Amino acid sequence: MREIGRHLLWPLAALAILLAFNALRDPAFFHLRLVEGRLTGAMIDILNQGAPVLLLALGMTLVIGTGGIDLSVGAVMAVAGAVAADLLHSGASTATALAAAVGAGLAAGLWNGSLIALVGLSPIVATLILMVAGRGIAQLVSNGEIIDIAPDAAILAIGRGTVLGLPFPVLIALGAAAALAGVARLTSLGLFIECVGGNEQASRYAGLAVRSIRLAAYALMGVLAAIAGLIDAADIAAADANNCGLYLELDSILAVVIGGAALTGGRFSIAGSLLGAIIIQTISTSILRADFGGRSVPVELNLIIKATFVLALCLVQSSEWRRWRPLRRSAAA
Amino acid sequence: VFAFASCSKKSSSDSGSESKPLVVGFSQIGAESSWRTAETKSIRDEAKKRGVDLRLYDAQQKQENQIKAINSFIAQRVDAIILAPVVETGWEPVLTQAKAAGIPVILVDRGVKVSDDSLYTTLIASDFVAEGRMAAQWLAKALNGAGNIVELQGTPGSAPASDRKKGFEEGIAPHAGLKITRSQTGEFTRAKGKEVMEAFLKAAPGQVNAVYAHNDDMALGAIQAIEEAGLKPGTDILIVSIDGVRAAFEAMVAGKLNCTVECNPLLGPAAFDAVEMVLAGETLPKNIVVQDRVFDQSTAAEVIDSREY
Amino acid sequence: MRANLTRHWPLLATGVVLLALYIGAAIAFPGFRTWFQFTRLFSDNATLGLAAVGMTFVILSGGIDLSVGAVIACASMMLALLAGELAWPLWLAAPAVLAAGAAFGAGMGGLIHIFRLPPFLVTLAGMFLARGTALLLSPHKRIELGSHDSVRSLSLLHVADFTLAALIFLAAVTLSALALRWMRWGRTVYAIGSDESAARLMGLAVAPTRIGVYALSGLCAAAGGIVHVIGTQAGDASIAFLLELDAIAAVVIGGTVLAGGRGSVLGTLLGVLILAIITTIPGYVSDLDSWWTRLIIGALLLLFVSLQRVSQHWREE
Amino acid sequence: MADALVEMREIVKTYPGVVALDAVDFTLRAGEIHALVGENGAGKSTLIRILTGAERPDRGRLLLNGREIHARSPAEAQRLGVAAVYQEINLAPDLSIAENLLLGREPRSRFGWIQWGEMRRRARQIVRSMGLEADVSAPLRDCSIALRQMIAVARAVDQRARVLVLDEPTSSLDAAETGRLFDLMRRLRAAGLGIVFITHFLEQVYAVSDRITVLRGGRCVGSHAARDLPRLALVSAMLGKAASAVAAERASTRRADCGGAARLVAKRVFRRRSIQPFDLTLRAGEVVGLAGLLGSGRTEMARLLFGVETRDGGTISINGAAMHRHSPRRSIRAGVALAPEDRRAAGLVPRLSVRDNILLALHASRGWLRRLPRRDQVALAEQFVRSLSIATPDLRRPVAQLSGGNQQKVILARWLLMEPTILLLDEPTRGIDIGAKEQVESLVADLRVRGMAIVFISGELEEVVRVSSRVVVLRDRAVVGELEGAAITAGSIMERIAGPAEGGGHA
Ligand SMILES: Nc1ncnc2c1ncn2[C@@H]1O[C@H](COP(=O)(O)OP(=O)(O)OP(=O)(O)O)[C@@H](O)[C@H]1O
Ligand SMILES: Nc1ncnc2c1ncn2[C@@H]1O[C@H](COP(=O)(O)OP(=O)(O)OP(=O)(O)O)[C@@H](O)[C@H]1O
Ligand SMILES: [Mg+2]
Ligand SMILES: [Mg+2]
Repeated sequence: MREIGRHLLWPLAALAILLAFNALRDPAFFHLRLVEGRLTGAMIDILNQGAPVLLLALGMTLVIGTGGIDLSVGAVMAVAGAVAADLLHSGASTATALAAAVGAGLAAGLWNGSLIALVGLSPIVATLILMVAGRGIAQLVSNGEIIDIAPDAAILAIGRGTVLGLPFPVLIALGAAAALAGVARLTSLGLFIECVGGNEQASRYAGLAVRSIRLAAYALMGVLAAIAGLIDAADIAAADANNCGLYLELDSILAVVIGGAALTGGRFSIAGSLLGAIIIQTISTSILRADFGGRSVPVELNLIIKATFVLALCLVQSSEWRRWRPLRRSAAA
Repeated sequence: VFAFASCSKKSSSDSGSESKPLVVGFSQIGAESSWRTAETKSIRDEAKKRGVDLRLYDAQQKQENQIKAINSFIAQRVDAIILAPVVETGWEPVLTQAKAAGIPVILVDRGVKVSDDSLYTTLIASDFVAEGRMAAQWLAKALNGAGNIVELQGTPGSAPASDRKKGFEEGIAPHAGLKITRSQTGEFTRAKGKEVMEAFLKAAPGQVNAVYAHNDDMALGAIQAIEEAGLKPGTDILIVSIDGVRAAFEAMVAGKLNCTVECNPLLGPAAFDAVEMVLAGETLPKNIVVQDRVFDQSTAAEVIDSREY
Repeated sequence: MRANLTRHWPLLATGVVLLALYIGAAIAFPGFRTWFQFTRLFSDNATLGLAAVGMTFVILSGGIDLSVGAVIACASMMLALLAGELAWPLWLAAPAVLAAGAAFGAGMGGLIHIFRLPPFLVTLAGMFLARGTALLLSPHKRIELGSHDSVRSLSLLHVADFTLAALIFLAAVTLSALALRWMRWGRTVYAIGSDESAARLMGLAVAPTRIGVYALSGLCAAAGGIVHVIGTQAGDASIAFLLELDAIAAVVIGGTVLAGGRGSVLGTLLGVLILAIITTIPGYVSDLDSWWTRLIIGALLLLFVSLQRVSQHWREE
Repeated sequence: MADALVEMREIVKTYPGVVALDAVDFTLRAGEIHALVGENGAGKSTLIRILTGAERPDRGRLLLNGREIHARSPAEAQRLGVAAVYQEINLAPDLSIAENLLLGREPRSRFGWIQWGEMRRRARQIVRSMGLEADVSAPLRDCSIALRQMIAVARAVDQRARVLVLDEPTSSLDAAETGRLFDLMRRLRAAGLGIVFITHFLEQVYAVSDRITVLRGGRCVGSHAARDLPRLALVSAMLGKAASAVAAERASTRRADCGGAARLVAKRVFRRRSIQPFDLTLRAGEVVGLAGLLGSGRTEMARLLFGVETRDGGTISINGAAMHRHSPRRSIRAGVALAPEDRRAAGLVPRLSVRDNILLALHASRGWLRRLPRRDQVALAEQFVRSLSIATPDLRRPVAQLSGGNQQKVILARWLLMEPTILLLDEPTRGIDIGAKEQVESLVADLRVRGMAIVFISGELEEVVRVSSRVVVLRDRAVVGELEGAAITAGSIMERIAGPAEGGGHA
């Protein structure tokens, strides 16, 4: 655990720098106000906006931990949203709609997992299939239209409700993170996932149920993606099959990597991914909020800043970089 | 040895006399918005009505896919091609092929830039600049010529986004009191529209008088952002957008949206009229402009039931 | 001979399934049989193909390059800027863009090699950088060449119905296949992908090879961007979004192993053609809702990779 | 010294938490074979990795022919005339044998194209000159570990270097191949090369080397001419204590009767292209040695018994239960354990800690929900680290950072703590030092007495003779004979391995 702690040092420092920058630019950045029983403020916004990516990053952490990857998460979000909205539209109860959406996510995850663990396709190709087809399925379900979720549906609470002033999406995301971290710590699941990602053959020899572990990771990813999809749909009160979760797969992968996981599998950190997701959302939000002399910053800078930031972060973390510095110093001496 | 293409023989455009149905290829951009879906539906329905065998390819916003689709239409010798081009340039090679194969091409909803305008038969489209101008004129009147406006742009670089921006700027130019204080892309989607609007409201609380959104979806997103900020959309902040989809009318009836400028996606009948005319050997005007109207809350309730999309 | 057959089985299997797919499509859809459609399979997918060729090298070396789509877009913008707005002649602008692409790739390769950063991460950052740069190059996110006659005439050029793009793609495949099989550099790529630390301990030139591989990928992507500009007479910052995923899929379908060390460019050619056929087929199917395009592509992809998998399994037995 | 080919002076190398080398001096002369010996983790591999430029020392000087060099990479060292075979075979498994032999030095035409025909011809020549038989265009991954090791040696030798470093080259070779390798080393010595030779086999040390340098705990504890250093003195130098207790009570155990209950029964089990149908019965309290040449099918047999690979036919029952859909998981549940021969590929999870690697099988058998409390984990792991004397600074260290022999011990620990009823050991003593080897051997004897059924595979015939109560001999992937009790001698096993007709006379 001490090693993990050290791992989090740099991402934490990065987040601190980002927040400090924002606080300097905008003194009210850290202010939290209670408006109509709802906490508002930039920090809450970041968590609220970042909730879907955060959920995806959690699942992606496990999937990447097994040495895999899931490109279909955005599409799965869309499917889940579409399923829920469609059912609500045809008069189903909220509970049914929610269950069906999560079930759809689970099914998608199991589908991916089976293709990878049982059929033996490579994760990139297997999930690419669902990435392409998934949006098609979502459109099929929603008949190609943006389905409005009736304004009185309880489902909207997922997107907008609050508990003790905290927005519901934030609670869901942080709750999921805490639950996952707990499971990883208190059971052997985390270890198993790291084993499968670290050396599949050795895991098999040691008697691990490699296939089931893979399957479980993708299934959980599917469920989390579905929840993220529900949050997204509830947030805009509509299921938008075409745009829901678009490109979020990249952000979630990035979050996991910032959090210090090895993309080749075998090492991951839930807390790290959590931080990674928050960092990514903070960058986006900072750019949206920042304005220089009345002009807003072009969004495309978002990409460049994100990239530079991530690269710099990983560079200072790399052992080679640390090795280089004394070398240069001794060369100067 | 290089040679320029002289690909195919004359296509059989005499199919009208036989019992075999017309085969028409439709290269559609994608399904990114309700408007686009309505357009696709209109063309499919019309094809079904007229007994046309339609080949529909959804290009997922990619020009390379659209070109792929047109090439496959050429290879299977369809009788005509309908193209909704995602961008304006780069169509010359593929349209040259179509022309050489003797297949007429009807453009819908935006134009193309080609050096030889015989490469397509006709363009059926709305005037995006005019739409932007109409939105500006309505807003200028509603605001009495003074106020801070934030703009939610469409996808950067797309023709509707740049034309609607241009038209709107032209429209407010005479009114010195009207200022666009912020302008960001919401990428034509509801979620982005909401996110950007939230940021706008946070950055300058209480200073936004009106929102101009390049399409209805973004406006609907912005409405939610406004509501969540504790303001009343349509009252505290005026909202005007373009497209005129059904959801926009519902929002107007609910008093949350002030005005939408119609951009009619129901191009099916016009497109197939054009196909039949050109196959019958008639000449068509190069440009068929679709008439668009402005709707606001005063008319919304009456019209809403007649909206098809 | 027998041994050779088993060794090249993945390639053969891919070839056989490709053939089956083509014949199937040709039987179902008369238009598919035409020479015209055959040549379009190459022309319409030349950009993807070029990216996939570069990607083959990267994957063979055990890495991955997620930046290619963005580099294609950025290269197209740069070329349009240089040749269009700055009116450079094409023979000057195109090499400049190629060099920039290669340099960008080499930079990423350098970071990956020297600082031992994961390729996935570096090239993901590279993707954001290149895409961001492409978007910043013009406020309209798109630069049209206008009446650039040399580009226009290039775009209309054909040899036996193959467009210039297709020819460039095929040339790249040929050259790459030669380099991988007959050059020490190519063999070193395989060795690195097979076991990097072993390659180092064997005394092979790991650093230049590794960096060279990413440079080559950047170069191929830039070539893809150039081909795109020639085809469409415009640079566009939003093209080729997530094209890297298609490129990776083509490489993997072509039998190259993602872990590195095994595979071939010829396989990649087959992989690209398979994707090409799969994505063309929806254009032949009557009256379907637009989402069927995606569903058909997904289903065909699944069918195909499963077939391939089954054939591999069958050989192992 | 005029004839010092390599001089290493005051070499210091530290890893986090470990001083791998502490001011080590090492001198290699031209025309000598210089054995480097020491316990697991003594620093042998580290020293030679520094010599070959694979690793940079923290301090110290390296002189080649009296000139100081700063090789920063193996490539540079190779140019300077230092060739090496590393402990973990470092070749490219996906490339062909020919390429692995010649990569970096391929014959090329004037334009730089590789000449494949010439390359294969030369590779065939090299392979033949080593007395091997192999299709040089076959990919290396299809070769057995032994063949790979020989190919690695061939590659190094063929570089015509002045200094040749061999880190445990014989760890998976059988007697004949080892002999061939020694002939080759002697020839090279005659040609004036300096050879560094690392091994844990003392006979081998005395068979070929001229000088012996002993490392202990990262320090050089002496360098002597081989004939001046008696065996016992060498052992006590390595272990750092008077080694009189080395003589053990081995032979006595074999006499004990071995007619316990049948634990594992295999009938007509086979797998196409890897092993012919064989029968095998394992009883409680016996050690069955598998003997055979390289590639004779011993590993394959163990893998089939464990269920790593699906058999094409035959039946296996374990402790009375028939194994229908066989898999390692089921085997483990039935009480079987397999310590695999290829520790890097099939044994270790390199990034995980020593503790997790030791406990992996236990965790797996308990399932994900029933996690062992942390305190028990530490206690168990510590117990085995102590009892097998695994040299590691702490339990949290990633296992990849241990020395090769200690990694092997980690895998042994993993299976021993499972307390299986049937233990399959595939080359369990590969690369571990003599002290530990004694330990393993006596451990096996111990477990046998406690009623475990054990399969013991080893390339070292004497070892098989020492520990087994029954020996099954394999040749060309088929069982060709069985020996029991007093009939087990190195000679009789060799006969079975060699003689084609003799197997039939049995039974
Ligand atoms: N990469 C590394 N990181 C950390 N520690 C290491 C690393 N490599 C080796 N060590 C440590 O250095 C010490 C010496 O290891 P070395 O591999 O040289 O031993 P050895 O004498 O070759 O042993 P063996 O006979 O088991 O091969 C060991 O304690 C080992 O744990
Ligand atoms: N995974 C594998 N793939 C292909 N061939 C294999 C594999 N494992 C073993 N073989 C081949 O099967 C034959 C039997 O090998 P096996 O490893 O069982 O022999 P062995 O008696 O244990 O010898 P060794 O000392 O090499 O371990 C060898 O020729 C080897 O090349
Ligand atoms: Mg060693
Ligand atoms: Mg073996």
